[in-house]
Amino acid sequence: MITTSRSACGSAWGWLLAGAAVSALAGPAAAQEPRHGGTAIIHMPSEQRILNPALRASTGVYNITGKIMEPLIDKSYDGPVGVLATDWSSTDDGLHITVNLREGVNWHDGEPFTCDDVAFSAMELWKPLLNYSSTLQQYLESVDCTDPHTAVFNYSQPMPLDLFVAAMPDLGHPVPKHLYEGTDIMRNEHNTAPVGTGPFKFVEYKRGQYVIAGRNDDYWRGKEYPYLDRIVWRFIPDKSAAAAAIEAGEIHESGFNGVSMADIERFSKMDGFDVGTQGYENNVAHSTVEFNHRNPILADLKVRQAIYHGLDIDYAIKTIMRGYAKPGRGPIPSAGGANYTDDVTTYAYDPELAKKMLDEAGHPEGPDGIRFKLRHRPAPWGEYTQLWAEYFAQAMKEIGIEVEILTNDAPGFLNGVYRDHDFDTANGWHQFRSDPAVSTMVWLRSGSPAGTPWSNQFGWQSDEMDRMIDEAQAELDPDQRAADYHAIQKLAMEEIPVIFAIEHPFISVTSQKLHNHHNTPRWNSSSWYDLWLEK
Amino acid sequence: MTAATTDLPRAEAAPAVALWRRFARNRAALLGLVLFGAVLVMAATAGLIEPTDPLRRAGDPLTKPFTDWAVPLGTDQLGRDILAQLFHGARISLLVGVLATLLSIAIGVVVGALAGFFGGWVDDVLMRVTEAFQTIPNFVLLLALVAILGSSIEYITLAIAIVSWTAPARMVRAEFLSLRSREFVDAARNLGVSNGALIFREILPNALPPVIVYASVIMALSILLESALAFLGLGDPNHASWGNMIGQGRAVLRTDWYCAVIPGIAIVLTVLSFSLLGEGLNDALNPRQKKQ
Amino acid sequence: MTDPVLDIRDLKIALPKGSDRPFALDGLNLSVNPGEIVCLVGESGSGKSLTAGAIMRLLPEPHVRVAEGSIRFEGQDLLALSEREMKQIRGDRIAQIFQEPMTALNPQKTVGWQIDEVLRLHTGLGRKARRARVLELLDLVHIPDPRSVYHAYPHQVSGGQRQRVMIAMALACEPKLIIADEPTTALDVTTQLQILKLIRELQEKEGAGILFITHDFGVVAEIADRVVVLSKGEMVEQGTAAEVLNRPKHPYTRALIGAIPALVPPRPRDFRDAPVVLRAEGLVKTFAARGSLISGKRAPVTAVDNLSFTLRRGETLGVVGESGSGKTTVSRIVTRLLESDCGAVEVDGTDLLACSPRELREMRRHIQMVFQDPMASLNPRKRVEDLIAQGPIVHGADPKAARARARELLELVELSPAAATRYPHEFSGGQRQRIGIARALAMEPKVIVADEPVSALDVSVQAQVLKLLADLRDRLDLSVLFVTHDLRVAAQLCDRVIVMQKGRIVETGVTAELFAAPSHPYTQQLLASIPGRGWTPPDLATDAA
Amino acid sequence: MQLTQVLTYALRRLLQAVPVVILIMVGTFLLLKLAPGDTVDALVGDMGGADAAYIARLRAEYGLDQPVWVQLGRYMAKLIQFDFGWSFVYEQPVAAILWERLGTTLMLMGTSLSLAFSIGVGLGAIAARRAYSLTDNAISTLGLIFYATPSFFLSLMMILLFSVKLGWLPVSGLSDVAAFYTGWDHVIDVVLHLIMPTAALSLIYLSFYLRLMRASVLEVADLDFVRTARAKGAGETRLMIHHIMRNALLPVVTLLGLQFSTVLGGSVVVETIFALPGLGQLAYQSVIQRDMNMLMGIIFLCAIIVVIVNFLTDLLYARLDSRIALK
Repeated sequence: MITTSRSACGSAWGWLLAGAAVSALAGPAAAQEPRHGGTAIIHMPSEQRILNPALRASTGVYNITGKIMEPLIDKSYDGPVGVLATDWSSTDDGLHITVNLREGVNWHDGEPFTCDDVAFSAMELWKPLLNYSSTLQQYLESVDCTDPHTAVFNYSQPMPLDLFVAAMPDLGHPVPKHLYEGTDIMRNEHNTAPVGTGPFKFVEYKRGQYVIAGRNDDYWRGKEYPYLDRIVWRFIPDKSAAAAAIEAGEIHESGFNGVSMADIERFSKMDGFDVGTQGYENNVAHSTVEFNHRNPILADLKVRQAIYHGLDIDYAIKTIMRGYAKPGRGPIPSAGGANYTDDVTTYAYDPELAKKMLDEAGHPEGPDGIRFKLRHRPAPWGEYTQLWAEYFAQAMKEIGIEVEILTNDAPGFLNGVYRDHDFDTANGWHQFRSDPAVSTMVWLRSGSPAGTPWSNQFGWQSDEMDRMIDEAQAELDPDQRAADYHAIQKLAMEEIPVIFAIEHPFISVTSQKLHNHHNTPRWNSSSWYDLWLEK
Repeated sequence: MTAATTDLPRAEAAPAVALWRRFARNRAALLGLVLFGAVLVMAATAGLIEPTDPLRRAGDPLTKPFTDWAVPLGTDQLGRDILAQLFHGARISLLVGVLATLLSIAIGVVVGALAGFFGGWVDDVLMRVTEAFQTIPNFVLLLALVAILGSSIEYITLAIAIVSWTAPARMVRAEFLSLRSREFVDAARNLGVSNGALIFREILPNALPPVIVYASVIMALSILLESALAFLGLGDPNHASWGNMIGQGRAVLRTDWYCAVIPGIAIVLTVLSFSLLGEGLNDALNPRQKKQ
Repeated sequence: MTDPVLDIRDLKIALPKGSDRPFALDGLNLSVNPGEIVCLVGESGSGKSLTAGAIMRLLPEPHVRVAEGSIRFEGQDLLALSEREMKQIRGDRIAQIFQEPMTALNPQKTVGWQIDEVLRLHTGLGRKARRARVLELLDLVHIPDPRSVYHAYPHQVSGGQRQRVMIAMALACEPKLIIADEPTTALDVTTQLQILKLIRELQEKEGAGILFITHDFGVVAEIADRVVVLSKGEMVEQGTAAEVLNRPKHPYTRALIGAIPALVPPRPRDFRDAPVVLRAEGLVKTFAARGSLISGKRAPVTAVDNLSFTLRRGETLGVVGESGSGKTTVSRIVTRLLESDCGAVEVDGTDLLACSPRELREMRRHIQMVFQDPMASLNPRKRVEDLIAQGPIVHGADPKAARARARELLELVELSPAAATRYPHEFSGGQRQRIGIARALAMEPKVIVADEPVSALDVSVQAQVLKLLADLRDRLDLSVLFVTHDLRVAAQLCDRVIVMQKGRIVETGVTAELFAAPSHPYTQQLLASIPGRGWTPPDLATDAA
Repeated sequence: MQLTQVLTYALRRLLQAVPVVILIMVGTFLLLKLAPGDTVDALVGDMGGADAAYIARLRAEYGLDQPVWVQLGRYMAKLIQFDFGWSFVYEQPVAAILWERLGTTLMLMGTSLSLAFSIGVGLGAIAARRAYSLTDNAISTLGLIFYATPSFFLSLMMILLFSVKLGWLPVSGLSDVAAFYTGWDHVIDVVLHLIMPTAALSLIYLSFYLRLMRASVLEVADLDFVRTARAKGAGETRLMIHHIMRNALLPVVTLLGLQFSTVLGGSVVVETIFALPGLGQLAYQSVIQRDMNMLMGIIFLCAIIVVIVNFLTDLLYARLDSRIALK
């Protein structure tokens, strides 16, 4: 039996720019007495239409449903903590994981929460219907309920407990079996009117406008929780309008870079707002440059290295991310804990070297100063990706590569890159989901069928890499696992199938009227039972 | 009295000169012409301001205007010279405006001319198609077209033309309906002139003045549509366009307002110039008959 | 002797800079006594309508304004009055009747409302009293069923009735002076005569002074007590009707009167042996009236009903009728600008109606048309030589030769060859019509169809164009189908005449015979309605300057 | 106008509209099928990824694995029964969502258009009566400047001024969600929220009406019957109210009908900025999300609205113009 005691993301983000603002959190504010009551208003940049985290694994969904439905396990700065689970263990062969469930928990409709709910959710939703989870749980055979509060997950292939625990906060939300059994799960009415066990009950979803959740008076943590009476999530797609709303006091918190970087920087200098990256340690993303290795020019490692040398990463961090980021070191970000290493090959900004390398690779400048042209697809989400694409084009032009940017919307991008492979280079913003096995490894592992988004559709295939990934995934010993991932990182930085150029957490802007905010590594997705609002 | 009938009136000034005189009477139209001239000059001299690439890094990001004479109007988030982008953007705006206008008017003229000239089922079919295009909200159609075609400047221009041709088509049709029963058309037909020549040589030149005036409206709309697309992040980032500048500048609107406001003013003034020109042309081409 | 109601002294009206002359009206002296009808006669551009505007103080100021002179109305100088005072006079003590009864009435208000408005503006009558007065007025102008007309919109009553409504409106407050600006010009002859009679009758009853503005000496002969003749803003002659009509002194007046076609048809010529160049057989045209989207289907209208005629070489056949008689439709059908429902049009033995589009284009050279409106029938964007040469070029002539020929044709129609490079709008109406004739001649057609070719022209110009047509016909041995509403014109030019009413031929015959002894009642009525039929213009043609 | 007349006319208009609507629906469907990617791509993009089997499952579930003509046939067959289908993005019936959004859109567009219309017509009439004067120049130029200002620019500037600097108006949304107003307070709250978006939308279209009305009044003022009225002794005010306005309004009313769908398009940007849950924003989102059923539903609804609006403008036209009778 191995019990987990791994400190997941303890390392603080020393390079936080808004340190002053964040330190204010721990300062005098924390000393105040929590107040009951009030309505917290939260900005959502995009509308979340499916409010069921067991069907849609995405931070936007958790941001709302995390208050209503709870996972088995959540994360804290001190490591995993049980929510609906109390403890968990694995057999040595990694084939059976036993989870003990919390007793005395009721669904919002009054029915008790039991192992049946977990078994039903795992077999009927998590395994077949939940994106990402279906890969994770592909070897899940069954879930046995040895008693109403003990669930045993049976796997046909070893499942590292670390991986299981790391995945549960996002991919481990049970749904009430009595409301889902025997229905068309995809079209169940509770997918948009969730029923959970959390501190807040779903009240109303006004499409295109807001979602309201109200206090759950029967919350299992006790009568004093939650502090807030109500939470309202407002959908405001326009970043400038959202910033104005925050400034006007109509919004208390905007997470996940919901306002523009310039406004984030502005709020960080204003009184009354906390700005920072704390609370996103579990949600770090990379800004990437992806190559289509089917293009013989890009298949040449020397060209990829030259491109890397042509990118002034520090400049991009300064201008685009306003300093809230740091250079990437391969597929695992520094928030990746033990699996992360910075002992890898790096490529300093050196345009002269880049030009020389391109000359050597057989791509001299033409009469117009152009060596060759690339068609570049930027991902259509977020301020970073657009600016990063334009910076990429700007930087490439300086070393004699002309980049034509093909602007496209989400389906166009996913189709163009991942199905039709109709691109030379692409850039995106790709999230690390606390464990490499369920996230960034898909970038490097070959063999995913065409059309699978955010997978290795780059025409890059390395038997060595594939083998290393498979081994790391099946490795049960945490230390060996970390070593395996270090090796993968090194190889990825040598071969550069993808440039993981910059890693950045999300940034939030929070009114200082809110207290106890951003106190867990996935705070926006957590239940906010202890959040309170100053009058 | 036969002598009197062969007396010819004083030769009139060339039509272009007369047109110019009527146009120049309107001070607002002259202002429009001056503004339009300024935009033309900007487009023409863009290459002098920035001969290589207006999108290159020209200075420190977000340099304020009038602080660094290498970049007189400052730089944007990626350190691109706003002045250079403004001048090159004039090219793009004019290009989008002029090409989309020509294209939409070409489509509109053909559709309107056929419908108006032949009437009957040809008219019915073409007008149903026109109505269909008019019923779909044009901006939504534009978004769909850009989603389909992609955001390169050529396709944006094409898409704008596709959503703008209905008004000129209706206009041309109305003109044709009224002109086709005019006696000079009958006269030409009576001479044995073919339908094609009737449409394009006899009627069309007379149907064009209101369309030419409307062209200024389409030009203005094209520029506004392009900027709205860019605002929604669907512009073509490979070129410096005013829409793109605003689209990106609005992210820094509160801290570095000039990034969005300078191109914003450029758009306002350019669209204004087209509108004023259009009104002036309208007055010049269709002078109000003063009754004696 | 009573004081005149209206006394105009040395009136000068200034035109804006850049006009063809500085004064639209240069020194007009005119007076109208109570119970008198003074006709102000002049051709277009003579300044006669501006005189009306000046009296009503409704000139388009500041572009056109009174420069000098005085206008005294009942002894009061109108030019010195404030706008407010003037408003009280307009419609009350001075009333005006306009030319175009369709456009002069507000299409969105009922007839009753519009007459009522005058009463509301100028009397303190209550609603009921006003209504009674309006009905009385409608009755006064002989409108049958005043009650239903009261609630009708202008478009729902006929042209003649609309003019009666205008007159009723003018009479509403029993004005001292009525200005009638070409009140009958837009009407058919029979209606015109009725309206003239009505004006006469009412004037006798009410005793108002009437300033009657017209271009038509026939009308003058019908109605005037005194006549004032204007030419290009200058008053050239004034006197009693009898003096001016029968013994005109000024050369301009003499020329004008000399230009009036006499009602004496030419001596009959014999065409029995000439070959038939145009034969129409059983033509029918029904307008299905497809209607607009909104108005839906209307009842079909038969414009031409079973029409047949023949035209022999060198002959001129007149088609005469009032508006709605179908005469214009005939001209369009025989040239196949309009498709006939059935029947045949043989030009030189070939049925035009059976031709394929290609054959038709070839056949068109044989039958050419001269149109009514010389401005509208010339493409404003083409040079004169291109307009004339267009036909031959379409039919395969060498463009250079065709243009050279066009210059010759210009001389033939008595225009300077220098006109060749000008645009149509640079010419006067008569000159344009000459260009139209040259265009028709350029094709060397067998038949010319002339559709009201002189109706848009001033009378002096009209005479010239008619003379030209007659000359050309005789010199070139042309056959002409001549469509007109004007019996005087028909009498002058046509060898034979067809009289049409509501799409049917009511009478046909050799002009002289038909005019001398019309057999059909309608023909008789038409002839009886010719204004000034009782007056034979003195024969001044020979001594015209 | 009698009721039966109006009804027959309505029926005729409806029949005429049917082919246009079918043309629109089939055309839009096929057009959107040309777009790269489908709604599953969009959903997966939203979710942050999914594996291949999951994606294939979704596609089969949504019927997107069928040939285009089968999809079209199925869609049209449902549409005939007024079944708009299911939105895979919202996991809700399309009709339910459209119904929710319709109110906001009609409210926004109704107020914007009527404001633009009445103010535009009023100012246009004033400008025309003082043609070429300072007042006229000021009104015309101002109208043109509003017209020339991109709506998003105008909106952002208004937010800056009225919400952030002055704090008079709420930034965005349809109502103050957290305040839980009821009754009149709620109405006032909604009105306050709608002031800026309405202003932004109507200021653009105002200039259309203004310019058209100005030209129309100038034209009508030159007509003979106005001269007649003057000769009757009518004053300027009377001329304007009784003789010019009604005739001058006719072409403007026609524009009102034509412009409805343009305004719906124009509201995309304004709704996005002010976070208003209207059809414009929904249409934009549906394009981006390839939510075919939703977009088709919107366009169908829009077509119906346009048909109704045109019908109403025809009625209005017939009411204003005595020469036109409905048959």
